[in-house]
Amino acid sequence: MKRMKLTQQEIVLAVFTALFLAFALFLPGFFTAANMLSLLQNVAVLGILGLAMAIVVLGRGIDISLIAALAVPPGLLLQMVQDGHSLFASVATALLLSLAFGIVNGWLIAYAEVPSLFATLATGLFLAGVGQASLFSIDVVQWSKGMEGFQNLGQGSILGVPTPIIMFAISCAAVAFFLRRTRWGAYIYAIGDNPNAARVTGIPTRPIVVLQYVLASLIGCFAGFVMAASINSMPTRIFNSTLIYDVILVVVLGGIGLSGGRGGVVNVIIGTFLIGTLLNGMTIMDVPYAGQNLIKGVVLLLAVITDSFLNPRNEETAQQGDI
Amino acid sequence: MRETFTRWRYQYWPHHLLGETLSKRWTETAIPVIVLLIVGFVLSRTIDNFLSPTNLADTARQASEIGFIGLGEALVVIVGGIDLSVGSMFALTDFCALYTLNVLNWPVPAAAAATIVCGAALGAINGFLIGYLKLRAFITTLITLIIYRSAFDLLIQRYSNQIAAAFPDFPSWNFLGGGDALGVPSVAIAYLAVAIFGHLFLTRLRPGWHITAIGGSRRSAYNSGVPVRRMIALSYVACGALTAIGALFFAARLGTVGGDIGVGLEVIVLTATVLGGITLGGGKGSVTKSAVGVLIVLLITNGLTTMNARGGINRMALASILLVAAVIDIRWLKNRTRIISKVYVAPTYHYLPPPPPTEVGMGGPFEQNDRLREVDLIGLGRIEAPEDVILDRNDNLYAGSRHGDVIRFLAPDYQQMEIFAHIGGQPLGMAFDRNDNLYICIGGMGLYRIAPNGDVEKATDETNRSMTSVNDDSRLRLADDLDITDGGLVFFSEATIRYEMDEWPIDGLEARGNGRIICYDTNTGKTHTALRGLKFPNGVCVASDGQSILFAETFGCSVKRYWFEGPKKGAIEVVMDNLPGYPDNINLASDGNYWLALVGMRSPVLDLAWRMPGFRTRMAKRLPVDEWLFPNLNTGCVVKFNERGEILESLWDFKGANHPMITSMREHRGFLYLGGIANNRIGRYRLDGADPSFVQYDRRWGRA
Amino acid sequence: MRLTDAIKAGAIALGFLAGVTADALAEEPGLDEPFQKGFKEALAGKAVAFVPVAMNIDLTEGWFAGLKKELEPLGMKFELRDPNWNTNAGAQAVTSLISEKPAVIVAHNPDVQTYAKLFQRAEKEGIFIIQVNMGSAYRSAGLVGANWISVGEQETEAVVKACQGKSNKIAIVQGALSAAASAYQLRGVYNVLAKHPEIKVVSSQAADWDAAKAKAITQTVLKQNPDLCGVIGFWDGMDIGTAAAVKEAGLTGKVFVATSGGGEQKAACDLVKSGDFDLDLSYDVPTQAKQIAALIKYLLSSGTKPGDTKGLAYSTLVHVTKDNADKACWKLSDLKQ
Amino acid sequence: MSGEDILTLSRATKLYGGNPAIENVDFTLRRGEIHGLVGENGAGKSTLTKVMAGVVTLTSGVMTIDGSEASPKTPLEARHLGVAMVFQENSLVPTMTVGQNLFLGQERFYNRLRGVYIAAQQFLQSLNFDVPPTTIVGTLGAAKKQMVEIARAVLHRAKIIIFDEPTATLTPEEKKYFFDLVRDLRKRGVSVVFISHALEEALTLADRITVLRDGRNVVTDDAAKFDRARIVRAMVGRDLSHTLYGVRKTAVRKAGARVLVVQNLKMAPAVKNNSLSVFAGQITGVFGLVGAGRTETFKVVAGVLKRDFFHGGEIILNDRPVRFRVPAPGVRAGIAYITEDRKVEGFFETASIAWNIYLGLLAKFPRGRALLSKREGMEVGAKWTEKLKVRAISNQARVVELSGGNQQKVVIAKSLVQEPKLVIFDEPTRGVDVGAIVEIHELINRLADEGTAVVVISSYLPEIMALSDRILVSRQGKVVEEFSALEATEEKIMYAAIH
Repeated sequence: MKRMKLTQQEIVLAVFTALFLAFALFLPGFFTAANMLSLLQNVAVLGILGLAMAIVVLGRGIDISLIAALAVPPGLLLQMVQDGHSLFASVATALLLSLAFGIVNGWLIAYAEVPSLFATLATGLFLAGVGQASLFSIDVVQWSKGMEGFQNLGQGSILGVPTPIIMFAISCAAVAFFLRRTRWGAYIYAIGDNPNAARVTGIPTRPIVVLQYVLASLIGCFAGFVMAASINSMPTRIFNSTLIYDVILVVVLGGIGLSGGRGGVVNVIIGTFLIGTLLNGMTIMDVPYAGQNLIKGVVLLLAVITDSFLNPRNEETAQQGDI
Repeated sequence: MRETFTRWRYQYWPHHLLGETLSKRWTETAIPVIVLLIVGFVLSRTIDNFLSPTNLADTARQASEIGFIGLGEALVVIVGGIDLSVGSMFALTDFCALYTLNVLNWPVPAAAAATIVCGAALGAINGFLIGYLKLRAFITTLITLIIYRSAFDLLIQRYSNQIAAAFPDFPSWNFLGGGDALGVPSVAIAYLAVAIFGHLFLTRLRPGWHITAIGGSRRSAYNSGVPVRRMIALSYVACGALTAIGALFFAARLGTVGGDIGVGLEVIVLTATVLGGITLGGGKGSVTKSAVGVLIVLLITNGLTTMNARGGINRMALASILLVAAVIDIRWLKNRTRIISKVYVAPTYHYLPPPPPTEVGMGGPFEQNDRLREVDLIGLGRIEAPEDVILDRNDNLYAGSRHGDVIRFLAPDYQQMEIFAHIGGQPLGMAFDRNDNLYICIGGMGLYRIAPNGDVEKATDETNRSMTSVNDDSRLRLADDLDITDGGLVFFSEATIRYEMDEWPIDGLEARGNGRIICYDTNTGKTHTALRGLKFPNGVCVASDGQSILFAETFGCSVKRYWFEGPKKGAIEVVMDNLPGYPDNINLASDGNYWLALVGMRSPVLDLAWRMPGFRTRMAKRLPVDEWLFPNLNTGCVVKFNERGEILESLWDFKGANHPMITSMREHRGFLYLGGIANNRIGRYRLDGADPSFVQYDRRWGRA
Repeated sequence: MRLTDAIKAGAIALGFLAGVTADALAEEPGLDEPFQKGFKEALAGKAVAFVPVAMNIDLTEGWFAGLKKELEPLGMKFELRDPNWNTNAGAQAVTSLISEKPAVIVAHNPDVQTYAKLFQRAEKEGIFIIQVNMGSAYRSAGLVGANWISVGEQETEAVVKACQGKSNKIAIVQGALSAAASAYQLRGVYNVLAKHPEIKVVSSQAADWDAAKAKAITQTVLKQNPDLCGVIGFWDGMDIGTAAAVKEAGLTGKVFVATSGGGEQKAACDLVKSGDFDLDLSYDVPTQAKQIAALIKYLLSSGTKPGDTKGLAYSTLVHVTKDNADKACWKLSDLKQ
Repeated sequence: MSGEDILTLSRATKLYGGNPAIENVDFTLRRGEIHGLVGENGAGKSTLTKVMAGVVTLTSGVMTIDGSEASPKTPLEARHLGVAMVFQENSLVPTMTVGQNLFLGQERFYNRLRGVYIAAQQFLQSLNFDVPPTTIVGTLGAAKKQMVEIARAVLHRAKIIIFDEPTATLTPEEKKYFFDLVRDLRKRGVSVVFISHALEEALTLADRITVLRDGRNVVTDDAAKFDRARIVRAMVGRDLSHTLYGVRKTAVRKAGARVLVVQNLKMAPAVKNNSLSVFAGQITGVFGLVGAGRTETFKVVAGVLKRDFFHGGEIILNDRPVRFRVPAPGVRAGIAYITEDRKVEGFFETASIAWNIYLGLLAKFPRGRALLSKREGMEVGAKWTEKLKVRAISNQARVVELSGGNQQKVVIAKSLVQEPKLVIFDEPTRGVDVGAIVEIHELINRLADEGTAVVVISSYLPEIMALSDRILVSRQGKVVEEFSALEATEEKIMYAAIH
């Protein structure tokens, strides 16, 4: 009766622990305070994006447009400052753009009933296009004078802890509070658990869906601020990269099911740590980039396969369309 | 004036085609196709040589390459999954093609085969993980996307110089990359072939059915005995192989293993797939949808690039079109069935002059009387819905029942009743052939034959498909009445091809010529449609000359004659029109004339409504079916008429007390046997002065 | 044959000119230059198409603006086909250009192979191909661009020099592994390192032209090797991240950061000035644009046919350091005006 | 009719996650018999039949078919052994046509579509099932789907056919065809296992009956030796002290204020010009066959579905015309719709009992509850679980783990915590065990006594008769007849519902 039953979250945690121990034991220079901090710092932006994705995935959606939300509004901020606007006005404009973008996403998904994967694919493309066509003169928007103080979001440290880590921690705390302690968080879980029941119960499902995408967009924008501040520029071409896949991996691997309602901030943290540890360890070992990806992929695949062996799905329990 | 206009409008404008076209399943793809047409039109207007053969060929080349991948993705999405790794597979198989050709110097066929096998193998990994290990498709292919891509990166680091150094120059390789036949690029021909096969595969072949079933409902498919795991795995294998084919042509065209080959391809392909109308989640999709989606995406991106648009504008335009198309398409799919139900019923103009009088005291041949009040009742309460009745040479009485039985009442007193045969459907018209086989029109099924020993055999259930109709009219929906000629031709009527059997009254509301006369040749077993466009054809009877048939058009309120052979072959002649009621079955009378049943009397209200198609259209749209105005089928009568169309006498049960409704009658040895589709009895009426030895079959074919 | 034709034509023209000179001299002041009409005619109305990897980067915008400035006053049509980082779309753009037959295609290759076959076809069809910065496997009429081997060598030499007397530990931040520009630079780096066995490469990673990745890699390397003395970066757009990591570690000035790029004010000089980069090798985009334009003018007016000539014009590399950071760069905004 | 045994199960046990669904069941099926299988929900009927059909495999025990041991692992293997099953939860593919579904699993390699449709039509019509073969199954109503399902099992020419609740959605006419069909199958030597909720059906149709209780078989005997009382006793293990149904009402509650008026409501294709009224302090029963548009009408009232855009009719709540496009404003206006399908739109399965109820409260009274209070959640949960006698280890248990009756109580509590003025119960006791039915009925009566307007939608006539003060009969999308509970008889109601 009392069989060991591991959830995916615990499996990933186990893999993470095993990797971490192995690196700590066999890899000189890995388990040092400095390296631990740089490990975390390197995945902080990924982690923040993961939080944004988590909010959406918990409500049975997916947001492919996060990278555009990460790149374009902060890029606009940098560009505006470069063009001589005040920092405050620029931040406000960037946030407004981000807010509007979230509303459009949410409206398309909640009211026009376009599937989230497709809708965000298109809106992301649109936003990236807008940025490219009319906002930025070149796609790496450089830091400029007038941004003083803003780089503290991504550079420097507080009490020895680099700020990106602190930003990640703050985001985690805020999102966790929102999801677990506020009514809207409860609504999101309810919608993810059973959207029909949520609707019939009287939860305003469509506004809540819009809220999810607005939050995702704003958090994505925040991640963009941190990133821009951290590398002193906004390479908006990041939209072309496969970063979004890493974000989805962090979330899903951490144990937040794409079918919604299950998981929380802790899962994002676990997923982020796993990826961070892998990358950091391999960088120290000087594994080339392609090799890193190969190893990363294989480890992730093993984790997913292990999960399927420990928690098998059969035709009776498999949900329709749960891809 | 206005009425003339209405008549013309409803006569020549094919209102009914709208509903019929919409109910075709391919109209689900309407929105993407329209978008494609608009995009094509706009581009051909703005780009000078957009429609030039070379440009079209260039577009076709690229579209076909991506089209292959689109087909693979479509397959995977239809089976209920998703494949994000196509871009990486594309890169790897592209590498495989060029590596085998340029570095290993394999001959072209071997290299091509190796590439496809390589693609299938990569797909097989996905398939094994998702099908057999039951991993989730999204996350799995996301991971294999990363793995395959990094494998590709490692490989090109090692081999790209070697590959780049060689410029293979084989005619067959160049044909793959740039050749054409009659101006059509080789890759497009290959794509067309695969697409046509793919269409047949999905709609006709067993594996295609299985794939659709799994996508539609995994558990149902499993319960139906579909090998779910294997089919899922094979779909991914096919996706890999199709991707490899696309990559093969790409490799032949450009010969490159550049670092970003295939990056982001999965997004393009997925976009195209969803845009074409293949919904994520599975079960729905077609080859056309996939092709249309790919074409839209490609035309937009290439067209905008050609129009000097910068990347940003290009992206904005593409995204906007995708979103708009998706939003409209979603609305369309959601409301399509609702729209069909609103527009399918398409009433038409139908004018009848005021009917001849029937009331007592008005005189005329139709004057009501009570002669049928005296009928004997057979099988009262023991039989339901005997539409037609018939007697065999041994005087046994046969009738159909609503439950799909043919019931036999045994002579002489018709008290004993047995189920002669069970067929199903609704037995309607009946006729014996020379060998005492009973031919029966079964509503909903077609023409059946019952041997004297009670064995049931299907005669025909299918006629030729007419090329002009939108609905597939080869299936028999409502075979109604029949007669058999001396030469062994069975002529039977089919009342409507637009409605199923249980919806037949709607045809009366519509009053369009939806019916037809079909001929089944007992000698050859072949079936063909003899006449079409009839207003609910019903009774059929071979005329005295043996070269023509008489048939009744129920809602045309007329009886017509049709020559199927002889000097007047093919001619149609009106025998009687403007009947006061709706004619049903026609049968031979002992004096050489004919009996005709009128199943219900016309009412001025419906006569008027038939002249107001707009009114009936509104009614059909706004009121529930049971509140529509239908032809009333209640009290009727039997009339006797001759071939010149003169009414000789009429028999009524005016109050409808004893035998409320009459759909058929059969004269036999001095009696008239009456059937009625809403009755629970058969009537038997003694005819004064009729030939007491008259048996229809003896009269026509002599005693056996 | 061609030459004699030209000479003949020239002779006839000269004779004609001689005949009319007297009158001309009498009526119009100044001297009519004999070749300019032919030059004008050879160029006017001809189309030049530009296929970059993508617009919105300093390099392509610089080339585009520079070419536009040079070509349009001559009555040439200058078109842009922007594949926006999509190799397949780029190939399609080149393919459709071949059927549209412009006089010249100026192409910025995404890699060494993708366009190679198409270029071959294009030159056969009578279109000049000029390649920018990245050459493809096919040698076309002209290539204007940096010599990547040399870029790698010069950067490395600078770093080696800076490392003298220090730890001799260096890191290499490559571009994308599959990109030829990156691979060539790496060869250049190792050409120099072969001569300096004392130098130890502690990390050689590809950051995929991505600043964030470059930062992450550099950060980790610095944590492991705080005594690093130099970093060789392959592109300034990416090495902003490298520099940010160095800065954050508080090692600015202690770790020598060398990189290369198009020499735009914001992307190069400003960052050198601020100390983020110690050396930025610039291939000077406006000059490159001028060279391309000159090449186009030459090709079209010379009467040569595509495929007849194949030449290279490697750009002279400008060493942008603190000393010349005020004037070595160009401004995109100026070029665009 | 007894022939030799064709299928036997001995000591059959199936565990689901450690809990036995059936335990040591012995079962025999003879050739050419109709075997009725009855039992309460969760008694293990479905599991038992799924074992035979190869959908689930036994944890322990032996099954033989035709004397040789057999353990089909997939439905396909079972098919090869001659076993076909009609599933309770529909097992048709909604995206395919009727014809395709009919032949799915035994299609040829190449299927000529026209041929498939003609053959399908012949077959369906020969069973007198009026289902157009080219229709997409997803667009069919429940009854037609059931017909296709039945036809498919018969088409497979199996030796053993298992019907799981086949008649729930059929009209009496169609039931007659179905019974004829089953008897015809028996004549041809086919063995039929027949699960039914309606005991009368089992009694009239079956040759032998097996009663299951709590996953064990209680008794198997000839049908002739059973009567209703004996079956019920075997099912619940005791005599039901109070008969649930069949008590004639002697008095009805007086109608209070007119709470709801529906006028000419339309929602294609289910609801057609429907008009009705509901009064406070009274239970309005709405009877009709499945597909009569009852559920849809009230879903429109509650805002779960949208009425037709054009000429859609009017809804008047408390004398004010309203139109809810989503349920949220409906909930705020005091309407509670308690669904017939609690798995699909009833409860939140990952959340605890208390949390489910608390979510109901949050949805109705959001003001002042921006931050969640665990304590309030616990208190509300405790209060209502006690009030409705939800039986669970604790109110922190997850709802999926509860029995059907307790799940239903949680769903009801989730709505009642919203203090509604109009409560719509849609099939309130579907899939609920006998004990809980009584409690739910008491609860409904209490609600009406307290002055709430209550609507009970049911297709189970005795339930309607037992609960309602006023009975509306719905047919083909509209209310066609209204009875007072005092004058209504089962015959009258049934007649109105069919004709």
